[in-house]
Amino acid sequence: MQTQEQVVPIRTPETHLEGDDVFTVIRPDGTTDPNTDPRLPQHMVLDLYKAMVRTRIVDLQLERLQRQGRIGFHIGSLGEEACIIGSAAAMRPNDWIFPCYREFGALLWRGFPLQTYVDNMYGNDEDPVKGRQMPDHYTARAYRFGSVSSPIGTQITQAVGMGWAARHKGKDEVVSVYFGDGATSSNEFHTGLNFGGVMNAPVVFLCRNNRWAISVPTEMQTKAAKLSDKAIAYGIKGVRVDGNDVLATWKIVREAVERASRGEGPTLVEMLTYRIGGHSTSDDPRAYRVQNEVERWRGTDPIVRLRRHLETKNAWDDAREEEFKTETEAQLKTCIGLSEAKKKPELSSIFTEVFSKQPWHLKEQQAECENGPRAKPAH
Amino acid sequence: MQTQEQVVPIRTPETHLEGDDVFTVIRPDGTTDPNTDPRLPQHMVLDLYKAMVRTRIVDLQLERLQRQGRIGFHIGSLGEEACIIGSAAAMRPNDWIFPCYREFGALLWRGFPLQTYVDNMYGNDEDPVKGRQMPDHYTARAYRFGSVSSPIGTQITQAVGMGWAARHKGKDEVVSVYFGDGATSSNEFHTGLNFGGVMNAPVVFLCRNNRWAISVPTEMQTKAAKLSDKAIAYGIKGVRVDGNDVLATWKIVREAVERASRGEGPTLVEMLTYRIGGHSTSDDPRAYRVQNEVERWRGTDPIVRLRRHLETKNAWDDAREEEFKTETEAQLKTCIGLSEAKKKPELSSIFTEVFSKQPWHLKEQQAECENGPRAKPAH
Amino acid sequence: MPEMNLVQSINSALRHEMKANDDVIVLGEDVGKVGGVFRVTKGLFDEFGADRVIDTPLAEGGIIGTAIGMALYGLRPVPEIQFSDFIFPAFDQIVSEAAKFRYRSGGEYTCPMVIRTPVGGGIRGGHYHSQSPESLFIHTAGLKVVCPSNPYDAKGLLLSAIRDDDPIMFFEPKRVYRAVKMEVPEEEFTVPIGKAKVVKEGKDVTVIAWGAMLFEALASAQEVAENDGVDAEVIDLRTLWPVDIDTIVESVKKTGRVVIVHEAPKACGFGAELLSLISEKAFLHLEAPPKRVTGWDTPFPYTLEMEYLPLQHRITPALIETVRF
Amino acid sequence: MPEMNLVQSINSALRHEMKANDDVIVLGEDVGKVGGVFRVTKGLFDEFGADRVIDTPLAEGGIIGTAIGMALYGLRPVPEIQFSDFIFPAFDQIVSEAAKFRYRSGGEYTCPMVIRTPVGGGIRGGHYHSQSPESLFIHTAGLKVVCPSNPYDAKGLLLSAIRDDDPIMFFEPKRVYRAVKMEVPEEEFTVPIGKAKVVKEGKDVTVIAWGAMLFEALASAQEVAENDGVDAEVIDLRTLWPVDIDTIVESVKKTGRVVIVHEAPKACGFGAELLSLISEKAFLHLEAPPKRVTGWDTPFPYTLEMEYLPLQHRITPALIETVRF
Ligand SMILES: Cc1ncc(C[n+]2csc(CCOP(=O)(O)OP(=O)(O)O)c2C)c(N)n1
Ligand SMILES: Cc1ncc(C[n+]2csc(CCOP(=O)(O)OP(=O)(O)O)c2C)c(N)n1
Ligand SMILES: [Mg+2]
Ligand SMILES: [Mg+2]
Repeated sequence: MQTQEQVVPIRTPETHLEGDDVFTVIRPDGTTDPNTDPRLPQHMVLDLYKAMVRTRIVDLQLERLQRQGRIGFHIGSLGEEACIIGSAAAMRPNDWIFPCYREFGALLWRGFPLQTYVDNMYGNDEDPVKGRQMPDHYTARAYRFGSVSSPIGTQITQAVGMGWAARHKGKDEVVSVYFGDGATSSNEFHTGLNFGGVMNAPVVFLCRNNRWAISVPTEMQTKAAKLSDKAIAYGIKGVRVDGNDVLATWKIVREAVERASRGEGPTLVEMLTYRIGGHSTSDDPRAYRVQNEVERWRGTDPIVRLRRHLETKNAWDDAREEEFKTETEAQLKTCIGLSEAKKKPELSSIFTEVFSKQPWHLKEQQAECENGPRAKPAH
Repeated sequence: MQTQEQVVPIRTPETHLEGDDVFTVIRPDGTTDPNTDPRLPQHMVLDLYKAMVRTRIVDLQLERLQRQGRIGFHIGSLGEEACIIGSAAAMRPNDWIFPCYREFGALLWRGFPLQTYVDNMYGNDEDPVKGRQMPDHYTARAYRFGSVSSPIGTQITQAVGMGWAARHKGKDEVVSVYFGDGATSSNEFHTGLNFGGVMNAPVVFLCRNNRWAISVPTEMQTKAAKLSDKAIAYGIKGVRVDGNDVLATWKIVREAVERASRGEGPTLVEMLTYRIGGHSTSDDPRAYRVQNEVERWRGTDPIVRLRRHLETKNAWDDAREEEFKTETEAQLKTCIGLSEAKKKPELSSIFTEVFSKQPWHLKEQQAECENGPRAKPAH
Repeated sequence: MPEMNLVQSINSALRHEMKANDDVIVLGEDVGKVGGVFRVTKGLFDEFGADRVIDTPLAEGGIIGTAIGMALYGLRPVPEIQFSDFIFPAFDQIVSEAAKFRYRSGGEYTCPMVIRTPVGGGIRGGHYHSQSPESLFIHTAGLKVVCPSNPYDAKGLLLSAIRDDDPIMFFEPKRVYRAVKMEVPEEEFTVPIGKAKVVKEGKDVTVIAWGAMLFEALASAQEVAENDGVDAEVIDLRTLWPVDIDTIVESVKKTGRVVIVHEAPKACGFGAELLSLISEKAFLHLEAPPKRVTGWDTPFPYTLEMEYLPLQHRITPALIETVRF
Repeated sequence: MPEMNLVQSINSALRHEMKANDDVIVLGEDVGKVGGVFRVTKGLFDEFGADRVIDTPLAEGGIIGTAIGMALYGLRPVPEIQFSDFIFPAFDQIVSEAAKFRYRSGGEYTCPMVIRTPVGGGIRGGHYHSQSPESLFIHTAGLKVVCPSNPYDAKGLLLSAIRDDDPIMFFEPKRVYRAVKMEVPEEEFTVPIGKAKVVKEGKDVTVIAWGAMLFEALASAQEVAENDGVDAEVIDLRTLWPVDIDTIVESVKKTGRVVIVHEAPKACGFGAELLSLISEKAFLHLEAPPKRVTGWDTPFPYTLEMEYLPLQHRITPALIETVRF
């Protein structure tokens, strides 16, 4: 297989975004390419920007909480904010979003309360999933948002089934589904895209190619030149977009949504981005990648890039940034305080909702647990 | 999904073999295209022909035996003889063949005794796999031939691992692996081709596209225009060959073997052919496909085609055909007679070779079985 | 009342429920035009069309994964896995996803679906067309597991299963498919999930079985009644999980002796769980060690399959031994 | 002798065997440069190179499928599955292929390989980083299943496993990875597969455990010794299958009472098989019903995981109850 040198390629933003098949809107100087600019109203571009900044604020704060031992885990999106927010924003209100695990930004974009998200991070008794899952494993059906699962790829075929079901019921609802570059190797990527093609399901496959699957770079994940080419194997459309360009991402994903909505089938969208942070709070990427590479990618920071664009329009400045940050941080702090004060879920939550009605053996086990001694409060 | 009309497309040989990307050697009149002809020595072409005819004779006879209730099952290769024999012949003596389940022709080509194959069909006590598996589930390590498994696709990743292992040990041994068009939807197709590409394994992926996976036509298996295009998703070479043309198949597969041997990685070979018979003796294809389609494909019979070619060279005639058939049929009849006279495997064969050494619980179970009453001879 | 075999009664249940409920979708390999390799879905394609009876590509993970998506949306998919031996490519979707969706989503998403699949041996299928993997699914919290032994129960249980709000593994004993015929109402009726049936009352020993082995258990019960004056009680579990513990415990308390029969290998088979539950709940009533008569702990052999299966010739001596203990 | 934790002793075994035998190949997700997410393969990539320590694409079926191919050829692959919760995409390769290869090929092809994978809870992993799927593999004929509880046994068992000619599931209790340190020889030594260890002798009740729960069982044994004068015998199974039946039966014949502890859900867990074997082999010696203290029959919860696990607080009352029965 690969030699050691190949394991840590220096992949620069330039070498990876060149080639005219990568769709881009925002130019280095902050102006936009008039041929590709989706011309979103300015208030909406501002909303996208704020959502990206908020995502970053939340990420940084949660990482701190984890280091302080106040939460158990966080899986962040540093550097991937544009592709997450841009794609989520391109989905129409009635469309569905099936998450991978790195898209809390999309969840909040959909209007999910920050407080509830933080409750999920703490797994307390107001966490909608009752502290049953790890942090960042949220569910939000009311927001037409799926349920995070750890096993890689499983959501992909599910999204196809749901999209098919919606169309079967005569609804104009498109389903988007997120996954990483690593997930393109999974069984369910193959099956999901193949079924999506054959069933002509209204689905948008959103691949966040952040160049790493924990310690494995995309070059070792597949020998394919471009992940978007994998669409050919399924007879569906494949496109590549600069995932650090929120306007480009929005436009490409919206087009895919519209195609799906018109009954023209699924699209695989490869969103080129970069995982600036570790894989999660459990990971230290210095063990496998050179800082050099990371620094070069910092230069393409999607937030800096969008801000430059906003500045060309005089739509944003330091004062507004400061105000927005202060406000958001305060809000988050309040949420954290409240979440920390909440209780653990009830003991009974272990035993309910395994089935629609609790069967005899779980009744017995619940009674045994509740009437037995408590575990030491260890952790 | 598909409407009913789409379910039974009339796929003619012509519409499916046109396009200059399908590699062909033998022309309709029996002459060969001098640009593509591999120029095999005549004795070898004759060997290929005889192997194909023998395969057909065996197939027809086994189907008869099954209808008479003398064997339990057969899965035949009617119409697919050229792609099976041509590809097997293209493998060098030290190369390995991993079968799907429809390639007993390849097994016999490798020199596996017909008698032993028939013993496997009967699952008697001289069946090398001791009657443990269904008919047509043979194993032949001494012939560098794998072990047939029913679950679709599992052999594909295994072939990659074996090819990698051979190269790791410094051996020039290429591994070919057969599977059907249906198997391209399997997890293991995806994983096998992806790992094959990334590991740069010396493997030839042999896809028998016989247009049907039991009752599901290739058009419903995937929306991809060509199965060979699926290679793009893995960054490996993909080629299409007229699988009813034994010389074309030989040439394309031999080239793939040579590439693999030179360290240039795997090739996906799509061999276009047609399943003239039912899926197996358990299947009645009249329930899902029109006879029309089958008849048109009979017109491309690979044996008729090769014979026409041999006739252009005056290398074969009715007399020789008659003699060869009579001889082969007699031989087969003898084998069948001998196989039928053999005993069932020993009771102990149920309990041995589960592990390298028999553990206590299987010792106990074997004793319990051997000392207990026998089952009624039912079946 | 018409006579039906198992294939026909399951077909009848599917047809009824598809007519009654537009949300019921059948999908799987070869379930469409040809009606499944065992013809269980025969005619449904013609009646309900390609959008309700979907011939899928060859990928069990895709069948179950897309069925889960349909169920999440609100449909009632009834996916078919062609043989339960081929369920493993879908194992991740079943055990990691379908089984856990309600729990992990705090009840927001549910996965009502019935995974139909032929199970068991005795049809000359060898390793890969004969296995009985039920215990793997019983071990997975969040799944119900059903296995009817006869056409009547099959129809009633399948109708209950499709209307149930949980994911259900529905194992169809393929050796019974065409072997048993009985009167089955044309119209709808249900057999409750979670209820076993005492098919023969007796006082000397309890025999627990399901699926194709039920008939072997009954044959043995008759044999020991005739030859040895032993009065065996035979329970057809019908639902394997959650198991009808009351019926089992009541019977064992009466007989004090029990023989459990199943085709799957012994080690960690469902027999182990049944034996353990009985030991936990009726220890002081046991007059003999409960016995398991099962498939051997080996892969499923082809030629000698009748020596592998726990048929009458092996159940009968187990009954005698248990009674004489 | 150096002190090692479990991570270090497994690493030491791998390093030793890779040095001794060129045919030993490590492969898996992130096993290379970074040395695995738990750092168990740390340093092996630098020492043996990318051809012996292979970072694979993200596909467990591919890891096991290619490992099988390597094993068929004659190598000794030691694939790693990052968490045993993620083994299911490879389930088909393990249960349909690796487990059956020797048998179905009449002994022509064998699959010697050791599938290493972290198992169990107590590390705040929730549903998908905590499960204990051992019983699924015990039910599958053709697999051996090993689960060491401590660094010494882990090294000795892993060396035995790599030299064994059968496919072996090697479960590493991740809660123990860095929690236990002990003296482990630098050089090679083996602990035999198939042999349990009586880690504390006693006469009143037998406790059977393995992996991380062994320490909970020991703590309970000590607690009941001090508080209740109960003398418990504690058995560390080490090899789960084929289980060391002699050691178990001998102990139960002595104590007449038994408590089985495991993290996996109860229904069809390995506890059921152990209980059944004991009932079958030592029925007349049992003075109380064997008890199972296990994970509940639910998915594995996150916040309340300590209430889910069968820890000391649940084992102790079970011991008392069993002894006082
Ligand atoms: C089936 C499965 N195998 C392994 C893992 C462990 N794991 C979690 S995330 C991850 C890498 C995923 O990489 P990618 O798909 O690129 O997504 P990213 O984390 O970069 O967003 C791995 C191997 C898992 N969760 N599921
Ligand atoms: C995992 C799995 N699912 C289903 C089956 C049942 N089955 C056996 S052959 C077959 C069709 C295979 O079609 P294809 O791959 O095109 O090969 P062909 O039979 O045409 O040679 C199916 C669905 C199986 N053997 N394994
Ligand atoms: Mg990634
Ligand atoms: Mg085919």
